Amino acid sequence: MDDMAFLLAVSGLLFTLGLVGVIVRRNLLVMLMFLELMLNGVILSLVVFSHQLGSEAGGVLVFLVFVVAAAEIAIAVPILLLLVRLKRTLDPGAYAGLKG
Amino acid sequence: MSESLALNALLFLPVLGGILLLLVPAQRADVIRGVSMLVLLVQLALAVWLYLRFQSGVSGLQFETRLPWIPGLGVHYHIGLDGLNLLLVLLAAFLGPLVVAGAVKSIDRDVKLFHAMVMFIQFTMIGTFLAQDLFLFYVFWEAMLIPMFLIIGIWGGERRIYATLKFFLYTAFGSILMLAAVIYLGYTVLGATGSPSFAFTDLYALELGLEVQIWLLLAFALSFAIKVPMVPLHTWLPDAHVQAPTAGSVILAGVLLKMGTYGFVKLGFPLFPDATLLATPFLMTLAVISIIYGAGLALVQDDIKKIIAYSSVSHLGYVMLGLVSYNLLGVQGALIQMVSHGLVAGGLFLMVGMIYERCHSRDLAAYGGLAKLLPVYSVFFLILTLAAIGLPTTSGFTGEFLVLLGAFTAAWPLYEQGVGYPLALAALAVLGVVLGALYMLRLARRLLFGAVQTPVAVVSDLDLREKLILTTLVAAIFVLGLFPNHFLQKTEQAARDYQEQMLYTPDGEARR
Amino acid sequence: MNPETIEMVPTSAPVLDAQALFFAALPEHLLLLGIVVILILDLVSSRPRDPFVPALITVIAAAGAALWLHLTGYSGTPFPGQMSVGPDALAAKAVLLGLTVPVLLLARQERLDSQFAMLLLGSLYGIGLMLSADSLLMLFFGIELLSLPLYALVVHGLRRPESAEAAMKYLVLGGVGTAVLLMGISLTLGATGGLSLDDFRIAMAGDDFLSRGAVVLVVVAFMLKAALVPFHAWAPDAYEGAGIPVTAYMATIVKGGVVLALVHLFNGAEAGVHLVGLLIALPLLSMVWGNLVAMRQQGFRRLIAYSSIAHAGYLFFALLGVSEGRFEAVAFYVLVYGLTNLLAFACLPAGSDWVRDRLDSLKGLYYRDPLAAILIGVAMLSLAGIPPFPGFIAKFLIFQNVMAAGFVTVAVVGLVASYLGIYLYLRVIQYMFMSQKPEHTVPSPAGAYATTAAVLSMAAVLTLAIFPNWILAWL
Amino acid sequence: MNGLLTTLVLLPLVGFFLNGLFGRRLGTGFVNVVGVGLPLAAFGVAVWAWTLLEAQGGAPIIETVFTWAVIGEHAFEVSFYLDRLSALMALVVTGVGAAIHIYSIGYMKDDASYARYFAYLNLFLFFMLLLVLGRSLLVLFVGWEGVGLASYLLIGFWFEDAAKARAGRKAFLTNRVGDAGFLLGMFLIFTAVGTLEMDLINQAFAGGLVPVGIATAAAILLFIGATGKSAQIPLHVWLPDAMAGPTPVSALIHAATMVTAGVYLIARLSGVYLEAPAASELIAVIGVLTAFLAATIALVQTDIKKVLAYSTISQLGFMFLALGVGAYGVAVFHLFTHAFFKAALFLGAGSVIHALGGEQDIRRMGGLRRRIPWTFVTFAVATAAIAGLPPLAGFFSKDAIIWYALVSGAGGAVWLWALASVTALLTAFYMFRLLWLVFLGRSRMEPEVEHHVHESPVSMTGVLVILAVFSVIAGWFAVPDYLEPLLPLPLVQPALEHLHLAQVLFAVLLAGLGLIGAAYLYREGGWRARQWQTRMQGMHQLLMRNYFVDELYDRALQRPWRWISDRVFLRLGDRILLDGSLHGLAALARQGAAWLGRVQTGSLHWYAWLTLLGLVGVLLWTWRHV
Repeated sequence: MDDMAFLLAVSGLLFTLGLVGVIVRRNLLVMLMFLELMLNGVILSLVVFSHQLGSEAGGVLVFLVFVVAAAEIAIAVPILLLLVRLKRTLDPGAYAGLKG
Repeated sequence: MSESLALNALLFLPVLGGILLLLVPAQRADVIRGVSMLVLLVQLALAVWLYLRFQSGVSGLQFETRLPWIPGLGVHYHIGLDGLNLLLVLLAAFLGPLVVAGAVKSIDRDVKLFHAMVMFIQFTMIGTFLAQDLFLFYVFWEAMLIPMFLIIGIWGGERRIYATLKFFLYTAFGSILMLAAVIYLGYTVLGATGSPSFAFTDLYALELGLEVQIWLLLAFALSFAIKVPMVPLHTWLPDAHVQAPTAGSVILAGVLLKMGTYGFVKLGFPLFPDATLLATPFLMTLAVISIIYGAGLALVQDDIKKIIAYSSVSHLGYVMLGLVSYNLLGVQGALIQMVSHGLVAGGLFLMVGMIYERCHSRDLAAYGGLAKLLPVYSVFFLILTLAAIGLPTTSGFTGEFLVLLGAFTAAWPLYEQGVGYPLALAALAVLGVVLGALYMLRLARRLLFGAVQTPVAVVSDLDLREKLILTTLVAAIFVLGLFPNHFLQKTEQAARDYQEQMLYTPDGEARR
Repeated sequence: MNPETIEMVPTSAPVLDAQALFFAALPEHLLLLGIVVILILDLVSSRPRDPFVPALITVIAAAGAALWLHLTGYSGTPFPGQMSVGPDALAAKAVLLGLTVPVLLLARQERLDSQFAMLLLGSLYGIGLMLSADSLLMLFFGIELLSLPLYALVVHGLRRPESAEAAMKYLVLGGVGTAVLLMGISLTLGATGGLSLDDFRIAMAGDDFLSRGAVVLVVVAFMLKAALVPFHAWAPDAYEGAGIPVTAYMATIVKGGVVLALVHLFNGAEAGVHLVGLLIALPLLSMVWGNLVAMRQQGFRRLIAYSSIAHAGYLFFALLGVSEGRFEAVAFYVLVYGLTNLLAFACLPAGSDWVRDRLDSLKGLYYRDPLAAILIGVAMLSLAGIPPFPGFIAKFLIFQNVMAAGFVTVAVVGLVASYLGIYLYLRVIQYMFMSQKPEHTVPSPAGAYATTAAVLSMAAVLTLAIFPNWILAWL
Repeated sequence: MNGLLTTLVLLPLVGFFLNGLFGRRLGTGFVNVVGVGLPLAAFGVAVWAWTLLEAQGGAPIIETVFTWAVIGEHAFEVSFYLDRLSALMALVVTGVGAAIHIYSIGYMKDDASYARYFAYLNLFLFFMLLLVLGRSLLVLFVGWEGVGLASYLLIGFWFEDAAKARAGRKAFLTNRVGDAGFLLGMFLIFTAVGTLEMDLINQAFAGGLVPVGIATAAAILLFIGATGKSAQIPLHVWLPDAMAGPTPVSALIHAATMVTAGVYLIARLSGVYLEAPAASELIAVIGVLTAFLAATIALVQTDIKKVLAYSTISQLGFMFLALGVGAYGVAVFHLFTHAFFKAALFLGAGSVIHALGGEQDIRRMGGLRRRIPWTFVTFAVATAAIAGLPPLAGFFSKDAIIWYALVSGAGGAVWLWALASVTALLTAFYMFRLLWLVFLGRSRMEPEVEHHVHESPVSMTGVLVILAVFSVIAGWFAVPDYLEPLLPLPLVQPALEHLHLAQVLFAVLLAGLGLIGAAYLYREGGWRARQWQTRMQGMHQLLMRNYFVDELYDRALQRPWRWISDRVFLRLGDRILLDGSLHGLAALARQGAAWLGRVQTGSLHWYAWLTLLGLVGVLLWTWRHV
């Protein structure tokens, strides 16, 4: 079962990597990609578990996640376009008008 | 039956009045005043009638009403009269019309809102006194803050925002802890009897452990002591009094402070008798400190309102002293002293307001020799001063004399058992009489006597309205001073029961 | 037809029960119907038409359906293992959908186009799913369905450049939340081998590495959605960036829905010791944090945002321990809290979005528009938990639950923390009543729809104040 | 007959209300009729009541008016009690009172607030009667405080002068200190015997059931009250200042009646004091010291009224000496005689001041005996009486006191006798000094004052004559024997029985010495006196300034209390500690809000960091021990 553990570790790694990426990167698009990376980590773990347990629930969820991820991007992109139209940059640091 | 109806009417009349006021257009000030006056007079009439119908020598509630309000929580709408709240309800109802009458000149803007607030506060104060269900009590207790907050904040002096926020936050802090205690009690009753209830009677019946009692007493006492106020929780009072409009000060000193002492005698002490007996030395000390501390501070003030505010601290110290004597004389004296202070301090604030309306100054240094200029005013002021000093034949004497006698008689046996401090404290309290005379006579001297001097050239003496207000007050003061017996008979049984509750367990053996 | 008969049908049967499917999800169906109708109206007409009426009818119908089903004591399992409906779920739906009515009125006052209506109804659909979810899968689906339209709603209309910024922040952090939730779900799968809520509750009881992680991650995700410190960062900005109706919607219905969903998720299960620590610490932190920071806000929406962070703290307190009356407490709180917030929003003086938001524009409001000032005052006092307003009873219920669960000290500390909140509400009242009466008193009445919303909410608030028992008994 | 005492008490009260409410409007005539008529009527009633009392052989008349309060088993009743003692007091009060009312008509003729004056005077009379006729300590206390109030009002009668108003306040406060003692004593007695009716108290104590400790404590506490009212050391400071009031007031309140209330109290409660020898001893000591020191001060005073004031204190000291040695009857006797001659003296002084248009400094008088003969004669008689020249009133009463100070079985002692005798000498001396400086010798008045000097109207001189007559004959009533059944005289130490005659002669001798001494020092313009004065400057200062007691009290009590109130209570307590900590907390909250607010930087990255930190923290917490 050690490869199971290994895969789980990888998924955890992906997840963390994604989170860190969201934090460190200074480009909104890249940040969104890292967000997807987190989801991929989750998906990997789901796959592992469902394979381990032989249950299809995980599988279903995987596909659901795909859908949701797609939807998120679908909403995210227009928002990014709006932002770019406002300030011509994708650096989130530039968008700190709301604070306090 | 009809009495209990009357009692509900008495409680809800101000609400009705408020609704009536909504219908009156805001610019018809005279109509608004008239309506409020009428409503409050009817209320007073009801209060007097109920007072007369009230049977002395009967324990427990009279004219009771008990309806379920929030059954899920075991909360009832439960009101009734007993010896403890009888006089206070009467006092509140008595001062109401005087407040409205006194505000005719001083309140000239937003008259409608003001009178609505007076109605509101009248409702909440009387509700607090009448409530026999802890939840209901808390609701009234806390709701009272709202109108007072607005009264001080809207019609107050230059630093009114600071004062009113201080008042609200100070008091609310106490109430928050009390709320914790209330919740705990309700939940304890649930544990004990299986059904939730906040009825005072059920709470009295609880057999709480000493430690629990101490914690709960702390929570209640904090909130009540802030309201009284007892040193060192008094600093909101001078600010509130000084900044509040006359009417506000009158309500504050006249009735509102009594809610604290009433809370102690009705709830704080009887709910947690063992803890209270344990804390009695502490409470006595605080009471005496309040007496002396307040007297001292009143001596060094130059703002007339501050002087009277601090004198309240001192006078309510006597009330507390009487309450913790657990002695018929002392408790009865305390009950009388509450009313007396309501009349005297209320009257003094009214008079300060009257002179303020004329001269727009509260600074003692600006005045002098009013006795020459305003003889009638001075006579009334002198009478109130003497009542505050506790001169015999005034209500102040009745209260202080009985309280001190009670404290002394309660302390003496202890002294003979070799416990000296209660006696010492009682003696100190007696010395407070001297200090009281010190600052009040200073006030009278600086204000009324000496060379004639006022901030403005021409000052007119009291008009008919003011004379009427003060005459009623002074009459009440003398009635209470010369013929207190009638009142004492009404309250005696309640005082006895309180004493019983404090000194003996339900099954009759002595505590401590 | 009478749903009583449906109850006879053995719901455990694996066969798909059409009737149950129809009745159990009736509110959701109605919402869906509404969306479709508005969509069609939009298609058939050339010029943009006002979707207010259909939207309102939809919401009222959905709320009515939920209420009706609840009153008939309906409960059914249309989709075994995934979806089941109980009285609590229906009551919660009724409350939340009912709260939506004033929101719609507010939106109509601002500008209400068909996108807005559809997005709103869509996210309501998500709430519906959350509340009747029987598996984590469905729960996740519901939450996403709730959140995705919100991102769009925040930016919708784009009144200010900040709107986009707000949406972006909300989206990214919300996305993180989604990921965390999913991780938690997947760990649950790993720990218990199933995705049903019962499995999750098993995990709650479990004490191993995986189940602890699973439970905590899921709870954290919910905390993020409900904006609890330290997962609150998105809330103030998103609230400020969004238009007033959206802010109102987020502050009241979304928050309430999330918390109710969590209650639904926990339902009866005892929080393990490791979880209790968090359920004590973070809510307390939120109360203090929210109340303190709200004191120094100059914008009304930001103030509400922080106060809502504090209120999220009170709500999460209810999750401590297991006691019946927990759902009632939370539902009542959500209802009261929502009503009072909506009341306040509805009474804000008219004007440009930016002006309305500034607290200064409230100065001397009493002298311009007494009614509005008084209503806002009532709302503020109720939020502060001052009797006789219902906010007090709600607070009372919550803390009673905490004490009943045996956390006496925690309750006391919580009450003291709630004390910190009083000042910020008083400050609003002080602005309206006690600041100088401005010379030029321009009467700026809020519009008819807003007034309607205000009156509705006020009536409800008063009813709750005088006869709280009606609601409590019904819940 | 029932209701008699009540009428007696209420008559002056009616006068007070009528004058106070309508006097200003209805004018002098009305004021005179009411303000003087009612006291006279009261005097008549008093006489009537007295005859009734005597008719039933002195058996006390008790009259219950109403019940003030009933608390538990204790009933506080308002009832009047007339026995020979209170009857005597009532007669003195109403009699002298009425006389002084008549005198006031002339004296206050052209005062702006004539009605107010008579209203106050009637009020005083009412409370004084309440005091002497009250059966229970409570009623007595009501009167006690009431007369204090009246004296406060009358001392500050001319309140535009801040100094006068302050004098009134001082009197009230000093009395309050005494009253505190009074109250405590009353409470103690109440706890001990459970009643406040004084006759019952006396019985209870006489029964000897009450432990001596309590008796002593109660006795001393009540005596403290008495020192306040009767201006004994250490609470004597207010009386000299009280001379700020109109002179008839000084005569009535601060010489004849109110100040003797303390004496009456102790005589009334003799039952208690008989059980408390220690307390009695204290009283005797205080009394004799007061008598002596006051007399020494009187030696050097230059204000005619101040001299009389100190002599009053001194005479009261004599009375307390008598009380201390158990000769209650004798004390009352001296009270009785003193009422007349001291009233005569004060009114005479008033007449002089009246004649000189307000001049009070005896250094600017002299040679008045021809100008105002009536005043002179009466004044001289009264002087002789107080000095104790036989056969005038003072001779009998004071001699009896000195005698008992020596021989009383209840604490008589040689040193008491010696000091008392010296005081008697001093008394004679300073009184004749006064007489000399005012009436004899050469005139030292300013010319225009001298020009206006005139004898007072009959309404004043008439009263003077009456009082002078009584100053002569008052001593011939054997008051002690009259009161014997009530206030038994102490038994005389048999060893000293035979000295009585010698003592009498000695006393007369002392009086004569005083007379001669004064004459010697003050004739020929009094250069010898001035010589002495320069020789003993320090001593003179000490006496002039009343042994610096006022300064002492000011420094030791008043200022420290103000200082504590201001610095400790107000500045430290309220402002720094309480409000300070309050504002501190508020500032803390504000500061915390600022800090927490700064967290919300608006940067998405930072928000994500926050989330991450939270997440990590939560997970660590959860997994802290698996």
